[in-house]
Amino acid sequence: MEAKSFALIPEAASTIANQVDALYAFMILVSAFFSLLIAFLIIFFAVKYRYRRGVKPTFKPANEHSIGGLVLEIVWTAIPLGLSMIMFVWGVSIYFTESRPPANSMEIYVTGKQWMWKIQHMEGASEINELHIPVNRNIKLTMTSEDVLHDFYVPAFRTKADVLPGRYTTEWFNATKEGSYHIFCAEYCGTKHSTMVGTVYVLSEPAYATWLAAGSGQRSMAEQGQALFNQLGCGNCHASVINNGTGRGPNLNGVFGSVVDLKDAGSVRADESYIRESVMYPQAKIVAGFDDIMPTFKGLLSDEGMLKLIEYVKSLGLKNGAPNNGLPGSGMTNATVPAPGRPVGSSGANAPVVTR
Amino acid sequence: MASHTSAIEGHGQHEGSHDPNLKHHFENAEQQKETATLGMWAFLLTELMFFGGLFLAYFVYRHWYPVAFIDASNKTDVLVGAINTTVLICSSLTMALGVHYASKGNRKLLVMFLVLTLLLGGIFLGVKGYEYHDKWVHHEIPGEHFECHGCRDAGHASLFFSLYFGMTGLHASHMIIGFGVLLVLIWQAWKGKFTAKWYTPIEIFGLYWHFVDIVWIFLFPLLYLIDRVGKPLL
Amino acid sequence: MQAHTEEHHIVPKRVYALVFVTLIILTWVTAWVSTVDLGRMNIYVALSIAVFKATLVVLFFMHVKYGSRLTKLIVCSGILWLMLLLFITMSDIWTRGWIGVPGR
Amino acid sequence: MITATAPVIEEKNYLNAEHGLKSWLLTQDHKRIALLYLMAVSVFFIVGGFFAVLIRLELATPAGDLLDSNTYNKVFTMHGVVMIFFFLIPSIPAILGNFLLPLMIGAKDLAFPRINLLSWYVYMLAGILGTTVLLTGGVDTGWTFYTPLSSTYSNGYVVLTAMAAFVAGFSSILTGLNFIVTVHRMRAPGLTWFRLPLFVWAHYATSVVMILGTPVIAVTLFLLMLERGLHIGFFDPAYGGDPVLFQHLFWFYSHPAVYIMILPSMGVISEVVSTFCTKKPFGYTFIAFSSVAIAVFGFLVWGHHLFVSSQSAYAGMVFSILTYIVAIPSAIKVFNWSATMYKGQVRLETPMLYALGFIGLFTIGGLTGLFLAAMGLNVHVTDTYFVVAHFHYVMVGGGVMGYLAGLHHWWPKMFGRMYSRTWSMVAAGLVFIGFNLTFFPQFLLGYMGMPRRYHVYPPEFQVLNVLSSAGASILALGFLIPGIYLTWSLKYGAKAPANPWGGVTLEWQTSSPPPTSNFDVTPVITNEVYDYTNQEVPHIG
Ligand code: HEA
Ligand code: HEA
Ligand code: HEC
Ligand code: CUA
Ligand SMILES: [Cu+2]
Repeated sequence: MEAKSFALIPEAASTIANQVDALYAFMILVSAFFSLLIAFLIIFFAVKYRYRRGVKPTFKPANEHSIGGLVLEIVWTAIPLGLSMIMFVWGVSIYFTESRPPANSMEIYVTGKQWMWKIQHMEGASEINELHIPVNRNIKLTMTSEDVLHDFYVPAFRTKADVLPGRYTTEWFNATKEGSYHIFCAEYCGTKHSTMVGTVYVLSEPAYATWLAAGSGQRSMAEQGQALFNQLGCGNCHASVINNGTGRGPNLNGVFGSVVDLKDAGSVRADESYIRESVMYPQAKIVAGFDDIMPTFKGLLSDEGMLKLIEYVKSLGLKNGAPNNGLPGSGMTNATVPAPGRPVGSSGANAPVVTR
Repeated sequence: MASHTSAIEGHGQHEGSHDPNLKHHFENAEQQKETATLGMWAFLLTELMFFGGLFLAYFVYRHWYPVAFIDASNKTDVLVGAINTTVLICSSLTMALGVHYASKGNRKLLVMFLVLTLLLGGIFLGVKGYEYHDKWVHHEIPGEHFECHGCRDAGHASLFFSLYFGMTGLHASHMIIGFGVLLVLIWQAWKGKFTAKWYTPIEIFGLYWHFVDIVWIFLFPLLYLIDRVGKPLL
Repeated sequence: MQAHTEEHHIVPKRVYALVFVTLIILTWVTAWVSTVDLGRMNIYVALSIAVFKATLVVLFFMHVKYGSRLTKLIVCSGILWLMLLLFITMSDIWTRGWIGVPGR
Repeated sequence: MITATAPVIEEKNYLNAEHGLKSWLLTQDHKRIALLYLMAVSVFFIVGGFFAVLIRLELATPAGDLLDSNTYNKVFTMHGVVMIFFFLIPSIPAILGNFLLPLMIGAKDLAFPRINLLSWYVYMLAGILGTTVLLTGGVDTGWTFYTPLSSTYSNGYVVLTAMAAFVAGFSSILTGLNFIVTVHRMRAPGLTWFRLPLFVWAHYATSVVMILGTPVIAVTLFLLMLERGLHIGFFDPAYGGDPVLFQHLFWFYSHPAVYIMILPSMGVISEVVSTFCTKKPFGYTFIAFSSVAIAVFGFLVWGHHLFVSSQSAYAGMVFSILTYIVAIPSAIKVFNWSATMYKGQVRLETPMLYALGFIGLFTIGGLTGLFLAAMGLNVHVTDTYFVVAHFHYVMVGGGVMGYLAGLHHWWPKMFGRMYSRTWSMVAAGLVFIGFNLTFFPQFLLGYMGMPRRYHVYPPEFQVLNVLSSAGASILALGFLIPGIYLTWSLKYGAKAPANPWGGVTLEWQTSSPPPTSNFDVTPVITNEVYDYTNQEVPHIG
């Protein structure tokens, strides 16, 4: 990392960073205005109206019951309210941008663990406490933890998100400047929290290609997932790839991103958390038309293994269609995710969708 | 909120100062009694929020794991639960009657109903103990040895039982505290401490006891009665 | 303040009896209803009955019906606060994943 | 100015009415209980401050050279736990509130004197539990106790610490209960709601938060203890439990709790500003209702601590807008205090200096709260030093400054002695300067991206950290001096008159220190609140 000179604002190296800085500047202006106003008023009044022995105030000051008083109260309620609504809308709009990864994002998996970051690229490369990414590409991180809460924070990108055990969270960014930047764990996670740090290397496209090539020879995540799938005997029931789903379990082709009807009630959108739950707690949600015979794989599978399986299931293309040959790495699956609140699928628009 | 000043107006002197139960910092018995009642209500507000946290956890997990909750809940014994609910409601009635006779200054009936309340409360706790024992025998206590035979979603059933023990345990501990206070009150009532003019402790204890009853009125359906379709009640 | 005189209102024993009988009947009704297939309505029916029972206890056994305005206010604010806790948190639970991305 | 020892014959007052340890430990007099609290709370402030000193020493260099990481984590955890649960929450309510509430409403005591004493014992029990943890090895969960770190992975005494906070909560509930009932039932004849001093309004609002919020943290900690101690899982992801549910429950209390910490201070400021401007607070009703509004709406915004925790974005949006709305009543107060000074007769005595410090620092702290409430910005600065700076500005710049203002304002009333005017002004200045030097650089650090709870940090953050540590030493001095001259005044201070500052609320109409029964005759109130028409401005110094 090159030595940085003393600065008050960290490098702005993502598309979102400038937006955040702009809001920050606006808030500073508003705050400076009010702080200086208040400071000026109290000092000015303290001097101007300081107590002088024997001098009584000459005329009755206005109070809240006078019209002037009421107008004042209204004014100093309305102006802050108006300003704060601007802040609210502005803040929310940035937040929603930060929450919705663009459809064409390149996917990377992150596993937090006391006290390190394990990063897996779709192409198969994996790294620890380092993240190599190409510049000017939308990157989407799908993250989970093996133990406690962590938080993946890159100040230069102005973004972070908690990393939780037992479920998945998402963070995305688009780095705009080549260089290296801090990764911090920003959620307190025990003894060595402050050393759970790393570096993001933002590389030019060619440099990134070179870096990837150096790590090649690795099988892609989906391929590794497929190996696991076979090793664990999932295919005995989900013979999806082989005979297109005549096994005892449902056809997994294209399950990912679809809305699955459940036996008991309602339906659920098959996202990462659902696939995970299906494997760890298969009885929690039973697919309509099937029996609850799937065994749990809890304890047989590491969190990283789980991610590989998920990536494999993701790669299985569209329902009832041919596999999309997405191997290796079908970063596009996300496009099939339905619009918020309006799940698509056979179950109809009214069925409640259970998500976590 | 209406001010209470009218109640005090014109009382410069301590008119009730001969009442041995009147504390020095109150103007009169009326003020003292209202103060105590208000205090108890405020306390019950606190109690409500205390249980609230558990109810919240219950609703979240039931929402997520309906199957686990159905199966785990079906392991409880409705009949025992319903009988215990009945017992508790009876104790609420006897408590209410106790307050009623206290207000009439009827010492004998007051003592009798308080004793009945105590007995019913005791039965409730006894039955609860029996149920806990049953759960213990069946390894249905969350932790290392937890089992949930025949539960479809055994992995999440543990949460149900955590809540079951958390909620009923907290409820039972309130019963036990009530039990202790009740013993004291019975003794005092027996000694003739309460009169038709002053029976505030009985009255505010009644509020507490009914509150505990209300908590159970919710716990019963939430813990015992999830989807028992096709299962016999008796 | 009117409430003062009402505070000493003595509830007739007949009212207690009536409330008591209703409570007992509802206990067994709610137990029975749980064996009927109501699908998702199960919890709503059970809770409605429980709310009704609790209301009876509060109004009559706890004398709130005859109590002061302040007592009523306290009871209502208690319920309101509990609902705030439950509903606001559930609103998070219900809307998780609406964006369509895990953890958002 | 401070003359020789006081006259030999003293009037009977609550201090000399009875003697002996027993007369203190079994007292039911709210004034004596207030002093019991004063002693205990002061001890915990010193303990918490000691930990703060360790934190700042460690952070003066980027490397983890003074403490090892485990110790550092324990230090900031105990700093947070002690400062919040054992210092700031009980500080103003249990000391000044306890002392003044009955006096201000013309009552002989609180509604339930025995429960009041009980609350002190409960607090002491909690304190003993907490101290046990301190002495036996500490706890390293952070004051927020997030699961599953606290329930499964922490290597400290989590159950005992949770128990301490749990028990302390009950002491706070008992205090709140007592205040609410007292304000409703014990007011002197003629003292209507809109004749109540603003201090009383603020404490009433605080009490509402105490009795409605505290039980929720109690049950949350109870569940945590079950999970940690007995492996009965409630939040454990291993069983499908939700760690974010813990956070909801925790902040349902702990956000309103920040208003437990600031509302009483705001009450103090209203009194002090009014007294030293010899003027009814501008917008009395607005200030009164804004306290209640803060208490009520304060319950709707807890989710602003969860913006990056995987809470739903839509829920977050609702929490964000509600957070902005709850900021407005605070703004109303700040403007009304400033307006009170307009055409007043402003006297810059020590309490007033602290009050002005409060207004300025709370404004900065509150405004930076708005930064945090803006979701998009929060994502960047949450869990960084920006948050640390924000809450020290409101809690130290606001809460502690308000507490010091109150302590200096009512010290003569409580002990019947004056303290050194010069020294108290010097201290006020040092606190103000030291405070800003300590915590302003932390805003910058936070935006630079330095995460909180970091024991070692990258070298580029060092300059600002050194400034902060330097400030902290000035601040420590600023807090040390009052400790000395206030203690000194107890024996050597000049005797205080009944009404040294020219206040018009009821407590100034009884002697200093007040008699055990507060007033010789029950006061009957006939005039409006803050009626200065007949009040002469006393000459001081
Ligand atoms: C006394 C304690 C106190 C007080 C009063 C406040 C007051 C406020 N707080 Fe703060 N807060 C804390 C103590 C406090 N806070 C603590 C301890 C934490 C961190 C806990 C932890 O994680 O360890 C925290 C964290 C915290 C967060 C979460 C940060 C994070 O972890 O990501 C947020 C986010 O919204 C927030 C917001 C606010 C707001 C909007 C106010 C508002 O109430 C402020 C209102 C005041 C003003 C606005 C100033 C006066 C107004 C004017 C002069 C007029 C101009 C006004 C406008 C333009 C609107 N606070
Ligand atoms: C009321 C609350 C309160 C108060 C008053 C303070 C006071 C101070 N705090 Fe703290 N702080 C918190 C609440 C508070 N803090 C909380 C909740 C956290 C979060 C914890 C967590 O992350 O879990 C925190 C965290 C925190 C951190 C971040 C740690 C980290 O994230 O790694 C830092 C770092 O600088 C800090 C510094 C200070 C300093 C320098 C003071 C100074 O103001 C202290 C000055 C006081 C003294 C130095 C005492 C000296 C006084 C005397 C010696 C008087 C003698 C008296 C007599 C003789 C009678 N605090
Ligand atoms: C004994 C047979 C069996 C085995 C082995 C098995 N499954 Fe299943 N699986 C099922 C059945 C039956 C269902 C449908 C009922 C249900 O939801 O539990 C199912 C459902 C699923 C679903 C949800 C599908 C949907 O349409 O929503 C996924 C994903 C899944 N399994 C993945 C796996 C993986 C990965 C493995 C291996 C690690 C595996 N399964 C092993 C029988 C099996
Ligand atoms: Cu991982 Cu902090
Ligand atoms: Cu908050």
